[in-house]
Amino acid sequence: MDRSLKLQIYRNMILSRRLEERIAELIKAGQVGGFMHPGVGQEALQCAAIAALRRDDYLLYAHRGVAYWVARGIPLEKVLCDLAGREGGTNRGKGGVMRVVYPELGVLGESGTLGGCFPIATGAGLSIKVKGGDQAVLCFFGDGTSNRGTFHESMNLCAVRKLPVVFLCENNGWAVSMPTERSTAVRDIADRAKGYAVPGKVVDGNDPEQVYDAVVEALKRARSGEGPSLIEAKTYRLWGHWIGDPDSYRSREEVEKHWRHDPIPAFEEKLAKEGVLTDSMRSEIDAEARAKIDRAVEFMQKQPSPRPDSALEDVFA
Amino acid sequence: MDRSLKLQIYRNMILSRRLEERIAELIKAGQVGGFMHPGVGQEALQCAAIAALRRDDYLLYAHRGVAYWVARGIPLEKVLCDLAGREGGTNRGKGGVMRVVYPELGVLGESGTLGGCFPIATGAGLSIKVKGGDQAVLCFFGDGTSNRGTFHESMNLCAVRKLPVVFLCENNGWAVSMPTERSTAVRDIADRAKGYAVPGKVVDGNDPEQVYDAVVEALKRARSGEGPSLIEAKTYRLWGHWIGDPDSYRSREEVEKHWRHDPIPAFEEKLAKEGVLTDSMRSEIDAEARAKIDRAVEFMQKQPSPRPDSALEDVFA
Amino acid sequence: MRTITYAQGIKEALVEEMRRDPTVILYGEDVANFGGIFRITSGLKEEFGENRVFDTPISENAFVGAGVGAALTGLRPVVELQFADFLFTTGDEIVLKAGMWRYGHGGAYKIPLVVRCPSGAAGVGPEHGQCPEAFFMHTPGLKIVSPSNPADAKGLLKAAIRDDNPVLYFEHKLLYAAKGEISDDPDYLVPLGKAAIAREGDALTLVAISAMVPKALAVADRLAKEGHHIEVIDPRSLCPFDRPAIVESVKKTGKIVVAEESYRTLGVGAEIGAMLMEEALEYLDRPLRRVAIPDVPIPTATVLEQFVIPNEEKIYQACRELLA
Amino acid sequence: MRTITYAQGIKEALVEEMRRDPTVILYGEDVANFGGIFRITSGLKEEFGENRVFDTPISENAFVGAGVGAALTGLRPVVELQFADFLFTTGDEIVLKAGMWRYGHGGAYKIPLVVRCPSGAAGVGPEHGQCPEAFFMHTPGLKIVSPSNPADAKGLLKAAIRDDNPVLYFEHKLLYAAKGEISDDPDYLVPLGKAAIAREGDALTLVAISAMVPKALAVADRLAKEGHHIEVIDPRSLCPFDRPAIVESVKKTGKIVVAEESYRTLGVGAEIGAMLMEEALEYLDRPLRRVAIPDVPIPTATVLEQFVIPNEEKIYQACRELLA
Ligand SMILES: Cc1ncc(C[n+]2csc(CCOP(=O)(O)OP(=O)(O)O)c2C)c(N)n1
Ligand SMILES: Cc1ncc(C[n+]2csc(CCOP(=O)(O)OP(=O)(O)O)c2C)c(N)n1
Ligand SMILES: [Mg+2]
Ligand SMILES: [Mg+2]
Repeated sequence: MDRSLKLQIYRNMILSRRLEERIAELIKAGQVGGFMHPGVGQEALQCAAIAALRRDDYLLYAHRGVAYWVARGIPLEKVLCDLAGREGGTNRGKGGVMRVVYPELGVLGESGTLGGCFPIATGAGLSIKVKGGDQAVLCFFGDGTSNRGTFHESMNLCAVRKLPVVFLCENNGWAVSMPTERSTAVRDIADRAKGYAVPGKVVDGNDPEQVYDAVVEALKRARSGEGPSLIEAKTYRLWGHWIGDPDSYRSREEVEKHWRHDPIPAFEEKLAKEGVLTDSMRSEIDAEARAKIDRAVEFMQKQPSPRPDSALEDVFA
Repeated sequence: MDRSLKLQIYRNMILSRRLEERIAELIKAGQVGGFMHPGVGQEALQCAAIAALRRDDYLLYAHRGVAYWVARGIPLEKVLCDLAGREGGTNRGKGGVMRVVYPELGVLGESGTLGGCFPIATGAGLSIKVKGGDQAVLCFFGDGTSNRGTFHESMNLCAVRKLPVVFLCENNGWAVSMPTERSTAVRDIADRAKGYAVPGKVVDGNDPEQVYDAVVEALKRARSGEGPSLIEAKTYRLWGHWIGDPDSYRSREEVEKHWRHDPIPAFEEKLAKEGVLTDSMRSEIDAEARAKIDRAVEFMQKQPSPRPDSALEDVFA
Repeated sequence: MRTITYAQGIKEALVEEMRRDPTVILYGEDVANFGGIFRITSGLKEEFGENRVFDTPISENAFVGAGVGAALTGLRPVVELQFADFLFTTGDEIVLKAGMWRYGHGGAYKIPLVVRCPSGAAGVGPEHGQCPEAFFMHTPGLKIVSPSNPADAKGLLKAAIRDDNPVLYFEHKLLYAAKGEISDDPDYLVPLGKAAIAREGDALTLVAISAMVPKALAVADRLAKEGHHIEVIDPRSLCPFDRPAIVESVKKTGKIVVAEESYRTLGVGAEIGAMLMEEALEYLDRPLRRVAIPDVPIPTATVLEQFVIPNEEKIYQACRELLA
Repeated sequence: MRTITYAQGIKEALVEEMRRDPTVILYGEDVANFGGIFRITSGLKEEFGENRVFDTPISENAFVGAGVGAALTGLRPVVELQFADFLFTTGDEIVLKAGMWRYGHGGAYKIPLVVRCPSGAAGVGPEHGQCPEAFFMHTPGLKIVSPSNPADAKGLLKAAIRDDNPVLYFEHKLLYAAKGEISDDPDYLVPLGKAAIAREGDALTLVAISAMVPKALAVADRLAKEGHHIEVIDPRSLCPFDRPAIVESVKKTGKIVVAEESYRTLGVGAEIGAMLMEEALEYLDRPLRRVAIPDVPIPTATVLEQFVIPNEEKIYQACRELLA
């Protein structure tokens, strides 16, 4: 990773973190009614993985956080309008913040049922293959979601047809109140790759460089027609499952411990050591992020609600 | 395996083979209308695996052949009446030969959708565990069926809850016209066990002793609360997918080659060498099988059709 | 008599039936350690132990299908889906296995399974906000209940758990906090298949399902003030469906409005309309009115959601039209 | 004009549309090397290559869902299920993904997907013999067609492939060998949403779906000999549903019989009944009659199957009853 890439990832991590903090405030203040699964703690892997994509690749994100959209470059005000169910978002109030969509950048949208993403990603991979392109598909999903049958069917189908799909598991230790070790019978989800004879790799999800390198490698494999890969990024969900989660099912000690591995200060320290990030840059990046968010929130707040009877539109093309 | 067990398995293999030959004749002669997937070539593994069960264990068989029922001891005439849609079968004409059922021997029935068996087997395992018994569940399925999502979900659920289920894959090289190596991205389906941290074992499905030993071991593990196992028995489907299949999708050479590994003569030879089976016993066993089948066919032919309006019964308990 | 909430009614039913019958077990995602995302099952694991109350992986096919397998082999599983919409992820297990396993095997087995399905639009969009009862009402072999108040929530769930057939139990998310009176009888059961006349009247028959019932009762109040005494029928069970209750009412009133949170085409109102056309045509003096979702998925933004979900005003207008 | 079979009609539609548009692809179990278990697609892999015509593993969720993903990204996939019943194994992909992805994302994407579903009772029991159209007719976002003859089979499939929305295409197994005339126009399309008046008449309206249409026409012949000239309507599409065609006919005849291979409760006849009660109540002079499966799964033994499947005699009796 070169300097500018590192900074780009860092900027997106900061912007994502600040945006989620702001969204949490808005929700808690009752200013927007949206339903949000925060991604705090997982921004490193999300931003780094997406940084490895080409503009014409496809993206199936998971339900956790805003970093996917931030990193892919979807305007913040659009994300906020989706959250608030206003005009000016990406889905006309139809899907809320869970269904941010952006065809220009290959952002296909989200399945409300977990695991619904796998077959869709497979289909996007199929399109690429049938048309003979060299794009790829990046599909995020959680540790809990790795237990859906669609994971198995899609991994196998991608493998037998050598479809260019990178499956990226965000193993954050929990699926709502269910710890990974009780939901998932294997220590490393990456080992499931063995059932499909495809590469499976574990990386530290809080280290952007490890994630980036693994995704680059998997994308290369995909583009060259060798088929899918599975990457497991170990990370941790620092906040509750949703904004408002009582989070009563795990110990404060456990959560505290993981705050000490918050990827943002860790990456800052690293970048500082490498001379890539100075203190003043840091404050600048933070201030820039806040200013962007302020402008986006302001935009959102001025946007009207959708026309009520537009509820009847968009069923059929 | 002791002598009597070997002979029991051999007897069941012969009885199964003769019964299918007879069923094929009946179907081709238009005497019964049933829909049958013949198991010719796979009797060794089917009979040997079932021989390892206790009377109070549960069985989920697959759609291929009659050996499951023969080996489990379901009266032949019942199977034939199910095939012919007559009274005197096990399912009152409701389910045909695809849904032979026998509660007294834990034979739970069949799912018409492939892979529907896995969650049912899981549930039977759950029952055993909740009630604290030491029974086990044996669940057969094909190589093609190993690509259904229910396989993955059920393997994982059984593994995390340590349910006493033995999953036995009959890898017969084909799923209708789809060869295993094109449908299934892994060379040994048993390797999929690695995704659930459970034992996965490959055996020669045409060798009853290998199969029996593997199933005994897996059952032992199940009964002692250690959870599920996956066994892959390599075998071959010697006949078409169904009786009437043009079987145009594979070469005659391939089929011929596998006839040379037909498990019946191989087992005969072995038993003869071991002095377990003499020529006269062989003819006797064969004659016995034919006589049994004759009696069962005769019984079936005398049975009436179900009362038409009994179609309205059995929806609710 | 005590006053409890709908959520409490569900919980009491679970606790009482689990105490009564050791073969009743409860599982689903987050039901044990967390007490369920709607907090219905908190404390149950503590009382009944991890063998009978446990959390499952996110594997709806396996755990719903396992409910069928467990029911075939002597348990009475109560399975919680986090949202009723997830029934679609497990269509084979619900429709072909729970619904048809018994029939296909000639009645050899019973399937005493309950699947709890939190339903209803609540700002959560197309895949978390449906009332999909009508899909499954078309399936032979499934019983379906949709309680509208705490007493029915409890009595129907107890009856469902004791029933030897698979029951889809739809609990409307917006009713969890609703309060109502309930008897203290530990055998308080509401029989499956028996409609409630929620309010008697003779001017019009308003059939309302689940969360539409309180709205219907408010409409009935409003219309009473205007001099129209309508009858409100709450079917409670959609299978078995208490056809005579509706037919009898319409023979008296000659007018029918159906309020439901299903999609309009082939919603429950379609069956009611067809049934009346078969059995009570000569009594009908006005057209059928169906107040339902206008055949669009459920949008997320409140203003859109409220446009498509039946509300008091829409029900009122439909009744007024027929009473004119 | 040529005479072809229904199976040929399907095949010709596939071949013509694949020649016309390179984004049309075809896949499913055994469709490529074997030519499909009903032998509809033989030779297609040879003509269009393994990239566009291929066999899939037994993974209905993945390959149906992949159809949605491929449709979102610029292909027009035609996916074959071996039996329509398997739609239930892929409920999420069909109902929530194909049906609602577009809506949930505010219309950002089109989903030009066709799922071919061989339907109908044919001695194959509860999980291989259903006509499950009505389940999906309740789903917003899905188009549904059920051709009854070779010309419609071809014209509707061509129109479905060119449509920008997901279409469930139900092909009745017992119709594959049926013969009929067809135009040679390579753009012979049957528009989705337009019913056919299969036979004109004014004594009674008989709506018949899929394999019921030939039976209905035979009944019409028989009744004509008895002096009753009934109208037979074949909706062809169930979504969009040509409501005016039925309403207009009933305004003329005053009598309606619906013959279908769905389960009776909430079968297509329910929607027709309710619609008529809304829109044509004053024209109805006799009750609705629904000839459908009496809410039981489909049994396997012929004698049982024939007891529950509507046949000519049952349709005839229902008509006679209304004509009496
Ligand atoms: C099929 C399905 N089952 C359950 C849910 C409800 N649900 C939403 S998020 C979630 C937990 C997901 O866990 P994981 O995949 O680990 O992702 P994480 O939330 O940890 O990011 C659950 C159970 C759902 N949306 N879809
Ligand atoms: C979900 C589902 N998909 C497809 C089918 C149709 N089908 C029946 S048997 C079969 C092949 C099964 O292959 P395999 O599992 O290898 O078993 P084998 O037939 O070889 O014994 C297929 C595709 C089905 N019954 N269910
Ligand atoms: Mg997680
Ligand atoms: Mg096979």
